[in-house]
Amino acid sequence: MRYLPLTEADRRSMLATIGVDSVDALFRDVPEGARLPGPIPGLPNHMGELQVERHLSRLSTKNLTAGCVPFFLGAGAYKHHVPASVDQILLRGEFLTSYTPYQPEVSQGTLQYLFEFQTQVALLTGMDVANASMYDGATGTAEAVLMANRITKRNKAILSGGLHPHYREVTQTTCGVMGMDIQAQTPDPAGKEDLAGLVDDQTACVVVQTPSLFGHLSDFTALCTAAHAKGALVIVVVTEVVSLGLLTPPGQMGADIVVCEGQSIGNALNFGGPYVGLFATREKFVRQMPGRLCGQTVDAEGKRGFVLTLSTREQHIRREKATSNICTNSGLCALAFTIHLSLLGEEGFSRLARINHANAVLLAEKLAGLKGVEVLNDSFFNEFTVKLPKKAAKVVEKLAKQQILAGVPVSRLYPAEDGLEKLLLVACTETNTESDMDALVRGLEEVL
Amino acid sequence: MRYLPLTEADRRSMLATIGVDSVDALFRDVPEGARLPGPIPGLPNHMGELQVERHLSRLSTKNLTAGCVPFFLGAGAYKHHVPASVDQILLRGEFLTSYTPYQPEVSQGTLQYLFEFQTQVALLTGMDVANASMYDGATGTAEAVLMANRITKRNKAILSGGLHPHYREVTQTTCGVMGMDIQAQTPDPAGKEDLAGLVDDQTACVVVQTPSLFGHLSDFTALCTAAHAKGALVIVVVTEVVSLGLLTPPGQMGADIVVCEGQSIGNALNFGGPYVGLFATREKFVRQMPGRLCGQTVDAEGKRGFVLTLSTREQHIRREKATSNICTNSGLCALAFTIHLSLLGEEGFSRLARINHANAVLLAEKLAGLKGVEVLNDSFFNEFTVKLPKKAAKVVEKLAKQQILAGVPVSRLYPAEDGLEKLLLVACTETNTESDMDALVRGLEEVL
Amino acid sequence: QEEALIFELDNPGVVGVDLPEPATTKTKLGGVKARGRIGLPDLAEPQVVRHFTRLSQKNFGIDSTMYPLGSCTMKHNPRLNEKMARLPGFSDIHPLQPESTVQGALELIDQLAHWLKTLTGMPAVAMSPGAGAHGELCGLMAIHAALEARGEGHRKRVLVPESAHGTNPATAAFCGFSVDTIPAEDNGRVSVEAVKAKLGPDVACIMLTNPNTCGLFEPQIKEIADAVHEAGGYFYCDGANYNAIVGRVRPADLGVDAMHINLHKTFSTPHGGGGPGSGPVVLSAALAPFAPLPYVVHGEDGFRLVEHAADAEGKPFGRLKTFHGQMGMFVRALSYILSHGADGLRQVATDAVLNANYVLASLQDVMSAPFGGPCMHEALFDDGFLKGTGVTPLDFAKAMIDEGFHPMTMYFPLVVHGALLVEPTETESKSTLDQFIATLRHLAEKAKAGDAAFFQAAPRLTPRRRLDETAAARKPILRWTPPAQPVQAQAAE
Amino acid sequence: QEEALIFELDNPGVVGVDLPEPATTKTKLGGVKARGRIGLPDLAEPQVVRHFTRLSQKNFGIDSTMYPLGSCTMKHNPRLNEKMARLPGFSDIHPLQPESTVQGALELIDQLAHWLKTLTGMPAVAMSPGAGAHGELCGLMAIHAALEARGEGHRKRVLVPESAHGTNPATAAFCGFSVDTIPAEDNGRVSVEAVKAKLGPDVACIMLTNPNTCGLFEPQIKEIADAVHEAGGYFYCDGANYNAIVGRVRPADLGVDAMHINLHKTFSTPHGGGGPGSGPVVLSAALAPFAPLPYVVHGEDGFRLVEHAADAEGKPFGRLKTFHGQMGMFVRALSYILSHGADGLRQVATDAVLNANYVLASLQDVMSAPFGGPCMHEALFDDGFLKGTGVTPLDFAKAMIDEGFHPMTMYFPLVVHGALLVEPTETESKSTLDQFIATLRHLAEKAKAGDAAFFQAAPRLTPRRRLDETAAARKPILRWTPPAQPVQAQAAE
Repeated sequence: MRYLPLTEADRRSMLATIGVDSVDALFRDVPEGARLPGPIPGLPNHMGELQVERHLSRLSTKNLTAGCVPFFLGAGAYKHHVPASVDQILLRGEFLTSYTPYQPEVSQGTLQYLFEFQTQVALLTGMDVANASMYDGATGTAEAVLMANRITKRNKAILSGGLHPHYREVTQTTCGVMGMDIQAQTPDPAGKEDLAGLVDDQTACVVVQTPSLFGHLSDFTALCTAAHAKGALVIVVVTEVVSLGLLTPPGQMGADIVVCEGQSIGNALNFGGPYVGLFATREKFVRQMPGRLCGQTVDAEGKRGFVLTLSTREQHIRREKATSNICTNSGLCALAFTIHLSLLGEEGFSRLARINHANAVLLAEKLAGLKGVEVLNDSFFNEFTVKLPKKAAKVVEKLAKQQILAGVPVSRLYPAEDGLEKLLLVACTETNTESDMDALVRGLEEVL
Repeated sequence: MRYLPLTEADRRSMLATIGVDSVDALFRDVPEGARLPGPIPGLPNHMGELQVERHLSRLSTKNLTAGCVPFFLGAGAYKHHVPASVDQILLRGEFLTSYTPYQPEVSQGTLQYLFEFQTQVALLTGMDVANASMYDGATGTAEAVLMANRITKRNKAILSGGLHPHYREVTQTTCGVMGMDIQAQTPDPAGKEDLAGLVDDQTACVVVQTPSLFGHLSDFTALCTAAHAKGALVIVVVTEVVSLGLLTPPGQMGADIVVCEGQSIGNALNFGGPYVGLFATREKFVRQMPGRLCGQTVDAEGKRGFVLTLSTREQHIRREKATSNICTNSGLCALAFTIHLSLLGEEGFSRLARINHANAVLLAEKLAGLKGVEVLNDSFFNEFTVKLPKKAAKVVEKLAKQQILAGVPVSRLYPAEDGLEKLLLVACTETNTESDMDALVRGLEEVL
Repeated sequence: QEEALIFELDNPGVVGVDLPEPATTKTKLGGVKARGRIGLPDLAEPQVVRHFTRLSQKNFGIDSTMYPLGSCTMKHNPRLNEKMARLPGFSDIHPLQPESTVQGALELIDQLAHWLKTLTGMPAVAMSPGAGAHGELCGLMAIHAALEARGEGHRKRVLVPESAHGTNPATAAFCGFSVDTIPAEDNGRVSVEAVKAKLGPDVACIMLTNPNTCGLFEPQIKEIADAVHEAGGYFYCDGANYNAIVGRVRPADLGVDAMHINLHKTFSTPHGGGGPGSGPVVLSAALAPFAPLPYVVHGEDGFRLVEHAADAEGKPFGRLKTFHGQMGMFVRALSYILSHGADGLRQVATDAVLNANYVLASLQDVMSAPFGGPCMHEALFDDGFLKGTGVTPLDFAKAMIDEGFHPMTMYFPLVVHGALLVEPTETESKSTLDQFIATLRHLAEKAKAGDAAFFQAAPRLTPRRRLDETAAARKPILRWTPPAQPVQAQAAE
Repeated sequence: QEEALIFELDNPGVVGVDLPEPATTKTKLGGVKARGRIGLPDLAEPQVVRHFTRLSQKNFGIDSTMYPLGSCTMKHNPRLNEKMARLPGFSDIHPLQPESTVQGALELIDQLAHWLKTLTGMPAVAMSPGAGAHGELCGLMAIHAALEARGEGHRKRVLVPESAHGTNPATAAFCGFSVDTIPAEDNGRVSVEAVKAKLGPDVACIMLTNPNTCGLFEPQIKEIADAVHEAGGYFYCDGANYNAIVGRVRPADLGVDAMHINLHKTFSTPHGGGGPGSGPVVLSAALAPFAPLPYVVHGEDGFRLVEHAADAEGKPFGRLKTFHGQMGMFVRALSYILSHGADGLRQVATDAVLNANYVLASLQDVMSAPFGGPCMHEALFDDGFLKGTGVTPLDFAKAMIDEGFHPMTMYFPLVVHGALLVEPTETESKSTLDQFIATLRHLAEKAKAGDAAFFQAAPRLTPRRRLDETAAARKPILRWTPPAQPVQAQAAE
């Protein structure tokens, strides 16, 4: 076994030092009936590297790779181009094979990038402070609702009909078990929802999303004013973080907590994970914030350095009184985010956002020209909703057979809802060429 | 331009420090007629990373990748499996982006692996010492002949008919211009050649290869004795270094210089380059050896350390009296070799060689069973010659159309020689499965 | 070498990526305004690469040295696994592609699930949790759902030994349970009597780590499981220390109802400075019907994802993650598992336990081991051997850094005073262990010889000397702010 | 941290790769014996990865710091290029596959050739040389062949300025030419008069580096080229310093007949601690027919390789490398070239020259610049400013290491005393240059202040202090030998 450096001679000599005859003696506390005499039955023995590569490569080729086809899926996960240097830095053993920076003197690399990440997230969202990442956008959203509950001591959360239904489900699951009253609104494909009227003095928070699942953009300034007047918080969710390169940030609208899915920057699609949740809030709420935090300090010689801080909020100190049970975050994904965003910079990030928007505008115009196809959006960033004359899921399946991945049928996310089955979410990023777009148009012409 | 960190403001401020008005003033020594006023005409402007990736990926997919098909080519370049960790270590910036270790205090990493590489090469070849690598096997061979010329002060070199013809050509080209008399023997597909009788007291060296181009194995002990008796040196060439895991090393046969192509260990096929030449010799010849050498020494505190040494042989000190004009070697390829061989170890390297041989034996048996196909070899390592009933080049072309890469037709290497056009060199390594072999057998059955 | 913050390297006007002009200048922003300057720094690619390369050089990793953090299972991370996870057929597929276009991905999840179920002897596994603590949440939610389904939603008490990881009580509280602590016995174990004394009709479950956080196997685990089951509760096993028994003991044979598996510990997906992890949870037949969405099933026309309650056979308690789980980690874990096989995984546990016992046996004469041996995969010491020296466990750990080793876990578990918890893992060689042992012997003797100042000043050879954590927490500075704007973003005090 | 030699880590019985049993035990070795033990060490993968990771940590690289080695053009190495070179369609193809199966590879070579020819204005390029010195060989062999073809094989003298890289005279001698040295003028240039004084009917060619090794453009280059041509000789230009003029000046416009291009300098293929390089040679119409085999041509049915003299249109002088050249480097270079484009490459030269002049202008008051400014891509200093300080250029350079910078090239070119040759390249930012300048000013002042001992003891912060190169050469130890066998492999003295 190539990963195991002990030889039989080593093992014998070590057993002699320990003073036992065999390894089995070390397992003497295991109930006898549970001690297996040999390898677990029914499983194969070890394979060489070449064999493992063959096995996994074979599985991988059974999938239709996004980069090989015209590709227009979004709905919370986006295909963007990540510079090659990002992954190469990530693969440096000093980053890849390190643990949570409990020993700051030998973890300043990890700690400094976390501090940079927190700053970047605060800047993008327009908020005061951010944590060192969450598992993903949906878990971050659930944590934000629980945080609002802790801050307001209120029990009710209103979830927008524009919120990604998976985010809604994770919030319902997580906060439901805590006994919160989660009021999820019906899907809002038209983007006309107004939640201000629903906020009352039992409301802990309102959770809204921009761009919404259906692509609509909103300014939540009025909602924030209204909610704050009732003592409720507003949580703004962003599932496509590239939109923050172009649009007014939630912080400027008055949001109290901003949660984003950060996958778009630095991270591959990965069939849904690992991703990275961004979590930002107001300074005054920082001690109610879940997750790890990196803070600036000085060392014994007075030099600037970084440490994990405010850990009295966390489970390993506070145990059942912790703000969250979260322990591992998405460190490497956060690093990818930080490197990619550093490469983009102000100019690059803003241009990337404008390219995404421009490509989507171009595609929307092309699709709007198709007979029977209606673009539902007055506003959007890089994703919008089209109404097809047929069931979207069937259309998508047919186009997939032609090696075109056309978008996400809304019915995949809302299978039980009437009136949504003809809706298709279509995303367009900097990775889509005009010939990709034309292939989609031709494909739709054929199958519609 | 993403690689250029100067801004226009930087440039202006730097010009002010320099005290000139414009950059053009810095180019004042360039004859006016040669100063181009703008970008060189006829070439496109810069591309983004995504565009470059698209362009090059498109070119790459026009090639038939060895790993995707049954593949049996050898003749000096072999497909072996390289563990993933090799490339990842290579890509560490401290190795990848460093220069020749002229400053040993900040290059001990490079120097130590070169010292390890030299030791590995000496061990594999059974020689006393080795240098820090050559460009490839053929250039190493030419350098070896020139070295023999320096040592013996004789002018004639005899090249075996089993020597790879590209090695012969490089030697003829390089040593020919120096005025050496290169006596290349005719191709030896039967492996019956005996060169001892050709050695006279004008002979600087005899160059032989094992396994030969045609796959035959030889013990050169008698040849070495005979050559030494005439005051000539014997240079043994090995184009498949994996064979040294199984076969008596040239050093044990009495070779004076051993040159190998090291590509098989750690390095990809790369369409022929970069590869890595291994070069080993007897202790007594070390000051006539070309190329860089790393040596052990101590630092100011008495600790063991490593430096480039014997540089008085080299061009940057000795100029026109240098042993060679060589400057750059194949450092990274040597590193790949060293890491891969370290992973293999004694046990792994020897087993790898046995697997290669066993697979080739198996394939030879299968091919020998085909009607009209004759295996010419009594002995071989992982490559052998078959005589087909048709022209080998045509057969190979036909099989390529069926996505089988069957081997190297000898006519590709010896286009003008009669009697060789039906010969096919077939190699088989650890990467060939039995189903690959059966695909080749079936393919041959069809086209023959 | 010093390295500024990326923001301090800002050079407005350069770019680190080259992007074309947007295809059109038309916009469809509705009433939302385009934003102004964000405040991100501009750098060229060479500057960014150098910045992060230099940051990395301030870190220790497993690649560079032994990293014996107890409870963290810092084993070798094979690069093969990284290569496999980057195959475009895995990394470049969208979670909502039609199932017909991701059959290989679904099959991979199914294969990994098969391994996890067979290794643990459990009938079901929930794949989506994003980390160990998330897996605990999954397990407790399944227990919550099962109790509700039984009409026993009143069971609100969760038993947790005092030696437990903080995540256990935190998770229980997160799920709305109350936490009742079971005291540890003098031998570092939990006794069946102590558990029985706490059992009652309001007990939902026990959360037990096994091997426990002292590195000891709970010998009465079967009796405890039986007692809990008899009392109508469930047995949640914290699988953080599964590496000690993988391939040798099936948790199902111990009476476990739910156990999370940290793929980033036992199955070597890299921890990456704090994640991403992955925490699948194996479930007993009693809990399996409540497993969360989504999950993979194998039907007649291939693999299928069950994403909605209406399509589920059981009664899924909900959804835990945006998509289907940490696919990238699944690929790595399966690559690791196939590389080891059933024989290799058994050897993993064997060697991990052997290495820990070797450290324990080799050091127990100079350091103090509260519970003697044999241990499982971790060797626990307390600060008894430092008594009267003026050297704290923290000082001792920091001195190890200057010797080139990452320190062990300190001050955990809480059940011994000044804990020092060493987990070498199976991927350390005997010769490295011998160096480690020699270093610790040397340091222990130095401490006893009265050289406290030496320890208190450590580390000396690191990019930073000891950092003031108190100051950091008292007046938190959690982000960079431009020096021109003197207002610093500080948390409320 | 100390790191033993890989041989000293030997642990017989472990393996770092898992290989299956051979398919058969039959052998076909003829009369050749299977060998005995080789003596390679056995290690598991984690040990190997840690060993080489730790070795790497003892190196400086461009990724970690400014590396201003004059003549070496140590610029940023984009990782995109590495990624492209690893596309299986380039890395996993065999050089002797049927041409029909490698059309993309041949097209890539053709595209790179087109760029090199257009950038230099030259009609032909030989792609196969493996490095710069190998390119020089190629160029001189082409000249040799052209002279032979003209019936002027008696031209055996090659003119080389004394400032030339050692490779120039070495290469000329390697090709059987005699070397005649042209003295440098006081201003660091070669004068047309000095060249004319050496010309004669036995002159084969001049080898001139331009910009030259003092970092200066040869202002009389056109006149020199004309004079050499008039005398029946050829003009070989050493392109090592091409980075200074790429995209701004076409060597063809200067009268060049042959020039090698170090892809690992100007076009950023990584130098990797000493190679692999790649040294294509552009050729004038006079020399083009003699270009070596193989080369790519574009025919009616696609791209084709000309591998044999019988198929060639011209009179190729032979073959230089086993196969077609450094394909892996070609991919990287084309990736770099496409990323820059004609506009970016021009900017490369501009910024490289600007950076060097900025360093020169900022330091010439505290260090001594023998030739003043402006320079091209390198700033040359001599040791005048150290006179009487007891500090040598070597001491000065070693002190830079402790400040975190890789030293510049020392003691080359030979035409000035105690040369210090700084080549920042275009990929260093102004802020890094400012730090570099401040450090050198500080060191220069410190040297003048008389603190020689400080410099003589440098470096202090490196894995090793100064190494004894004399001892290494006197009694060479060129390989490890097992301690049990006391006989060491030593070179003859």
